[in-house]
Amino acid sequence: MLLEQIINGITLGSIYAIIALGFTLVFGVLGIINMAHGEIFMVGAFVGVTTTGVLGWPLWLAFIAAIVVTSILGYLLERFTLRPLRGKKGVSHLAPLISTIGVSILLENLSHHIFGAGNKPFNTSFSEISINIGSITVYLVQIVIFVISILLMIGLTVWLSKTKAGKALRATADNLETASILGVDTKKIIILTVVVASAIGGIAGILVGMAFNSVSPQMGLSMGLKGLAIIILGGMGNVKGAMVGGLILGLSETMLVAYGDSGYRDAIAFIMIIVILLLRPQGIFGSKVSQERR
Amino acid sequence: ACGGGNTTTESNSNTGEDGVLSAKFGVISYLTGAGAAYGEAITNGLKLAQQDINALGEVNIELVIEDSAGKADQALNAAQKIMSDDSITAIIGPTLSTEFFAVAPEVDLNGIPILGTSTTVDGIPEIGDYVFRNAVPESLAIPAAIEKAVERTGATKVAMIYGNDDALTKGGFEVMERTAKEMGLEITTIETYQEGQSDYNAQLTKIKNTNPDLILASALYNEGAVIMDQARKMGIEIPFVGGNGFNSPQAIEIAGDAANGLIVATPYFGESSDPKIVEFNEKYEKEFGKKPDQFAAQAYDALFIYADALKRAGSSDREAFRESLAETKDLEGILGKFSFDEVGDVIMDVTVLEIKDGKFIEFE
Amino acid sequence: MVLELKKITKNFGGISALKDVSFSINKGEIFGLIGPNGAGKTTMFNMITNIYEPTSGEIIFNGENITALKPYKITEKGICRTYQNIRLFSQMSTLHNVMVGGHSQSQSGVFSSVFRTKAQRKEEQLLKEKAEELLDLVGLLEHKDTIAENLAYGQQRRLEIARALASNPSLLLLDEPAAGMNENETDSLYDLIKTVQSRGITVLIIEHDMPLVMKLCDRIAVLNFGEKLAEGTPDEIQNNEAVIEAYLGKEEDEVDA
Amino acid sequence: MLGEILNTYYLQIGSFILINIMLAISVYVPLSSGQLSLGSAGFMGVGAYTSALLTIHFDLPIFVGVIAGALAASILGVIVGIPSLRLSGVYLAIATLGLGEVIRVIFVNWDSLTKGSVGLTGIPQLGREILEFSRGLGFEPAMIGIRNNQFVFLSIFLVLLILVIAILWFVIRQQNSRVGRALQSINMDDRAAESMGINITHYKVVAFTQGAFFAGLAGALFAHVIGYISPADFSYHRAVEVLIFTVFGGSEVIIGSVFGAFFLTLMPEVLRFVSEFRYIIYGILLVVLMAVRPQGILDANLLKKFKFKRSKGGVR
Amino acid sequence: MLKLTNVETFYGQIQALKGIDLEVNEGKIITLLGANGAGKSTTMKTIAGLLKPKNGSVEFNGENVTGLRPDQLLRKGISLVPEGRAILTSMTVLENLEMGAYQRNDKDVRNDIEDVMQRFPILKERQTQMAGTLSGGQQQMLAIARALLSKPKLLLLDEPSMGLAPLIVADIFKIIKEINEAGTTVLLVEQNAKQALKIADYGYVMETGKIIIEGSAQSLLEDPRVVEAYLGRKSTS
Ligand SMILES: Nc1ncnc2c1ncn2[C@@H]1O[C@H](COP(=O)(O)OP(=O)(O)OP(=O)(O)O)[C@@H](O)[C@H]1O
Ligand SMILES: Nc1ncnc2c1ncn2[C@@H]1O[C@H](COP(=O)(O)OP(=O)(O)OP(=O)(O)O)[C@@H](O)[C@H]1O
Ligand SMILES: CC(C)C[C@H](N)C(=O)O
Ligand SMILES: [Mg+2]
Ligand SMILES: [Mg+2]
Repeated sequence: MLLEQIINGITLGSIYAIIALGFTLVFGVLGIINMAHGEIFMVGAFVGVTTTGVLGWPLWLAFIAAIVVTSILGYLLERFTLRPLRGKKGVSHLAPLISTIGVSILLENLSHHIFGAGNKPFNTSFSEISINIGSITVYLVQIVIFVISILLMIGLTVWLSKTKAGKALRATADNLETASILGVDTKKIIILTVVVASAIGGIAGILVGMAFNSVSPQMGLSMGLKGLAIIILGGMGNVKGAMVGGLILGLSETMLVAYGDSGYRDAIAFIMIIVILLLRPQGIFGSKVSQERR
Repeated sequence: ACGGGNTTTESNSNTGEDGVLSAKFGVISYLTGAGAAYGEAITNGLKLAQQDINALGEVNIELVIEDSAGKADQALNAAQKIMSDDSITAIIGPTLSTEFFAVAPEVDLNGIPILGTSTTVDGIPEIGDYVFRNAVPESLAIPAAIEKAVERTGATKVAMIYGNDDALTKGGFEVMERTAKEMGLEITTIETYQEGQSDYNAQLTKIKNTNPDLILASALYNEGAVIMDQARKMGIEIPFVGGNGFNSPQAIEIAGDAANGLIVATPYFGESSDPKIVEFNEKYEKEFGKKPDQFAAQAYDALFIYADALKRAGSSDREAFRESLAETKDLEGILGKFSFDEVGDVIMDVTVLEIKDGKFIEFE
Repeated sequence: MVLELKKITKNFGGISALKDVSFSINKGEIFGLIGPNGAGKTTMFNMITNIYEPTSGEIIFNGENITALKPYKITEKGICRTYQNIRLFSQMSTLHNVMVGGHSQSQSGVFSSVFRTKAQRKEEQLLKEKAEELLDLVGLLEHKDTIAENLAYGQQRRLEIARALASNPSLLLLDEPAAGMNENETDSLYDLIKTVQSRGITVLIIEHDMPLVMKLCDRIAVLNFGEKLAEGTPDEIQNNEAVIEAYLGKEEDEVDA
Repeated sequence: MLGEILNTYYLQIGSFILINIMLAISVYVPLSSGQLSLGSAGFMGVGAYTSALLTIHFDLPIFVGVIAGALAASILGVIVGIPSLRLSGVYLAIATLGLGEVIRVIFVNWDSLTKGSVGLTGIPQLGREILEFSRGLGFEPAMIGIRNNQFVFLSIFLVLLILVIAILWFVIRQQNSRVGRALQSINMDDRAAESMGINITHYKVVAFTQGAFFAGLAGALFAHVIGYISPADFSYHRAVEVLIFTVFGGSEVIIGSVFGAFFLTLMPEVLRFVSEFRYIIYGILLVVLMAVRPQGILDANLLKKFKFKRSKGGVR
Repeated sequence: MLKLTNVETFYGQIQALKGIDLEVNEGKIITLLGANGAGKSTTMKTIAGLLKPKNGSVEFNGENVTGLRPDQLLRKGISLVPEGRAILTSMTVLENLEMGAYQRNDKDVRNDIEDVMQRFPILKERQTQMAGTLSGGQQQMLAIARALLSKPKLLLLDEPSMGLAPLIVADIFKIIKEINEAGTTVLLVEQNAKQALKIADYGYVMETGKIIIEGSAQSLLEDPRVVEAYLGRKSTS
């Protein structure tokens, strides 16, 4: 059973990690917690349900559709809720928090109206494929999820630390004004970031739909909260932290259910962040930026 | 057809121009938010009943529908809004027991009759003299289902899973646990999940390892169907017994074949060949474009119960209405003969159903 | 002796910002701390006010070891500072900035504030009068209701001094107060610091403006790469070969002297 | 006359508005010292459960229960406030949000005490207690020409109104004082504030605890107004809703919290006629208004224009 | 090369520039003097595109560039070293320098980075240190070095000597002279008016958002109004 539970934990953890990556990217660059990220993820899942279920498209096309739709959503989010707040004098740092909450409420209720309340099945033959190793069954979806999460993490790490665009992104994150006088088209960089983060959310949405066969307008919330807990756990704006934090959370939730009291499953994420923050206020991988000099 | 036609008191002030006795009922329903599907079915059932009743021409009913969003405080606001209208005779709803617990004492205190059509948790009619329900409580339905399931499968070991952060599923679980213990079943493990969860693999893996014969799942159909789906994928093929919230055609829609083997007790059997039900199904589907569920059916009956009480009371006066309501006996509704017991709770037989080949059938 | 620094060492990871630096400051004097960029001057201020704790060494203030005291305790003891990069309460009025400076000089708490006890009202009045007097001193009285952020750079620097003075320090630490000021403004800064001194306050100043430092200071210590290079009167320092080499530069290097 | 004017529905909404104002202030006060606390739902729950359990099981008068509830919340506030000092900005926000979730999960799981998710029923209702009490003194609502249930809701409303006024008075007075300036300076630059001799630990904990107290108070009152509580009442949604009150109304000025709670509690009621779309409208409203007035609806400048400004310092 | 006509810039309601006319000729060093709050930094930010003027126009090499973004202006060759050393605190010293050459794609970037590090040896030594933990003066050097790497046609320097040790100040002025001789036009804001005028060709003096005096550097050095207001220090050591 332990092995099976570990596989369960890694699957869940990888999904958490992918969602957290989207949060971390936006936070890293804009210093904003995108409260609508969970709902963008949810939309991705619904695009999957609609394209594979209603329209009967093949899975790969569904992925592309989800990426396209969530990218567009990301663009709209940036254009209409984040950009108007940027560079204005006297903007409360809470304003983006609230307006992204507004977007999340909007998206949740819109999809409720469009798709109806409750769970929708995500039926693909792909999620039926499994491999038996000894006495345990591993589904191909589980492997795919794990591989995608690793690839995304490596890809993002390399992109951010090695490429010019990645550095420009970090410069923008550090100081928008400075980045712009150094020649960075910060507007473009920000759009790029939000769009990439949203697309990652869309991918996560399809993966969750495939893995758990449940898609509902409310799914964004609980996943979103977990994602938030993870980026705090791993350290804000830190790609490696998101990955490790996601896996830790996925595994500990699963182990809690397996060997402890499943009633506390939803609390474990937060108990962990409370404990970790008390030991390391900047998260596991977060770096302590010296504020004294600013 | 009972109580006799005594609505001839011409002088009654509630009588409209055409001499028909009329009354206004308030409805509090869960119309926005995660569980809006329940409220929608209920209001649909009520609207259909309203049409049918008014068409009969004996009484004329007006409905004032307010949304509660499934939240206790908003339900209370809705109730106050309804109650501030003095011409309201009685109230139907709210949808959830948690809302009902907040609303009913207040309504009771104001001397306004209130009827729960979907509130299945224990202790509802006991709130006060003006509080009634026609929903079949979990404490009645669940034992019936478990008994039948055990009887047929010969199960001795059961595993349990329930949503512990929801009043209904928690209440249902308590009934299940009690029943299982009374029946001397061995409980192999008790697992919980939380609202909105999508991954049940950890719990199911654990359940699978304890080798039960039966799974008692106190879950709303949303989560319940997904649990069954994941269980079947994992190779758990044993039957599930569910409670009130699990009993929905939606379960089949979500889980597909995986829903086969779900056993529930219900006052309403949609596939029944009973002509009343067939007719109701047809009318409902024509009007709202989808199949009714038990909540729609119970709501439909509820308004007939009100209409009947109104007729017998002969006036829309709250006091008179309450009295005749409490006396409701053997009223023939689509769900069968209906009576209230002395506290105002439902007296009714339930049918145990099973999903087989993607359909609810009677479980014998 | 007001302040005594004993063998202060500070390492940041691999970088050692201060190495065994010792010097002491006498009561009532203006003491200059100079040295090349990165020599460790600001770090020394951060040690004294315990923004960072020293890796080793002791800080003695009026005979008391204050090395590990919380920053606010140090202020209560009578040390207050200004920052190299201005750190005003930017959204607050000038007057309120200075009144916050007087925090340690007052004590009314939640209860007396809410009920406006007599003592509280009196204290508030005194605090305000004191703040206005200090604003007058630094020439900002007419701007007392201006939001700090909207002041020009030089004004902000003077406001920082007034705010620090409000805590009634016996030792005032100034980190490059003349940065960004032109010569006229620097001259009036000179007068201000002299006035401060005349009130019996000891001043420790970091500054790169050599004419100002030489004219103002009674004694000077020079840091270089975290170590003390020299200490002495302005005359001695100006003629110290090592200091000229490391910091001041030769005549032809166009030091404005 | 009076009996006709008093509409219990309006009084009920008015009461919820007042409770929400308390909650909004419970976010505002820590925020005025730079601490974004999303723990209000949790503290509210602690207040509600404490008071409900005490009054149900020990027959304590409601006002004792309410005070105990508020104190229990503030004790918890101190306990979590001290370690939370090391956290800033979003870290604190998420940690306190997490705290609220943990509290809720404890309520769900601590069955023997809280009856889990089923919740506590039969909590003594504030208005009815007052009615009984005044009857004991020989007073009957009919004497002033109103019905019993009108009296019940009127008395609740008045009690809450008095409390809200007292809280506002407290917070405003505190703000225009040495304590308030200390909190503001910590908000603007805590390092510099500490260098000015302000014990930031002390003041941050004071503000955090006051927030917890107000939330606990609101929670306890909520329990005795609604008469039934369950863990679902203190979920993430509540925390977010309260934060929105404060920020939407304008987090710079306390009047913003009052306005935000007022407006946003009223809105779903006003929008009942489009009930299916009201949350969609709500979402759009948040986005649009934040884009137009990112500092919230009310801010210091706007107040100045409206000449709300009081002689000394204004209502900041 | 650069021409400002009647530029007016606002901070919200506050008008910081009240109609600035200013011209910078190719290959020259122009200096902008003025008391605190006169509007010098505002002028620089307006030229660099960080602030958008409400009225008036900015022309660069005959082209109207009013209202362009900073990155677009950099592409045209205008680079700003802002007041208060806006470095990227969470990036390393080396990354800061690399960002200086962000818009360049030529192969010389590596070499040029080596070159500027030669000029400011401390930067070489601290390559991998987070820029935010540098001392004030070190940050200032980094900001200047970084701007050089963009190889601008017009370099805007806002108080480059602020917070620098005397030796380094002297160095900085030398460097300004050098890069100017190598073909870069410089617009310099300095509190150190005497030294600025010594290396400049032409100067403007601002007061409360307006230009009140202009003339050749030499004439300004001798202008009694300038002497009195900005060079008036009687004191030498
Ligand atoms: N938090 C830190 N982490 C790493 N190194 C640091 C940190 N703070 C300061 N340093 C280093 O310590 C040295 C001393 O810095 P400090 O700020 O004290 O210099 P300073 O003498 O004030 O210089 P300046 O005149 O330029 O302001 C510098 O080399 C700086 O890079
Ligand atoms: N962000 C801002 N918001 C509002 N007003 C500002 C802002 N920045 C500057 N000002 C005002 O604009 C005017 C010009 O400021 P600017 O910074 O351009 O002056 P400066 O000549 O560069 O002064 P300094 O020598 O102090 O750097 C000043 O009155 C200042 O108070
Ligand atoms: C609509 C139903 C799921 C409501 C549930 N039976 C309750 O009592 O809360
Ligand atoms: Mg320094
Ligand atoms: Mg300037």
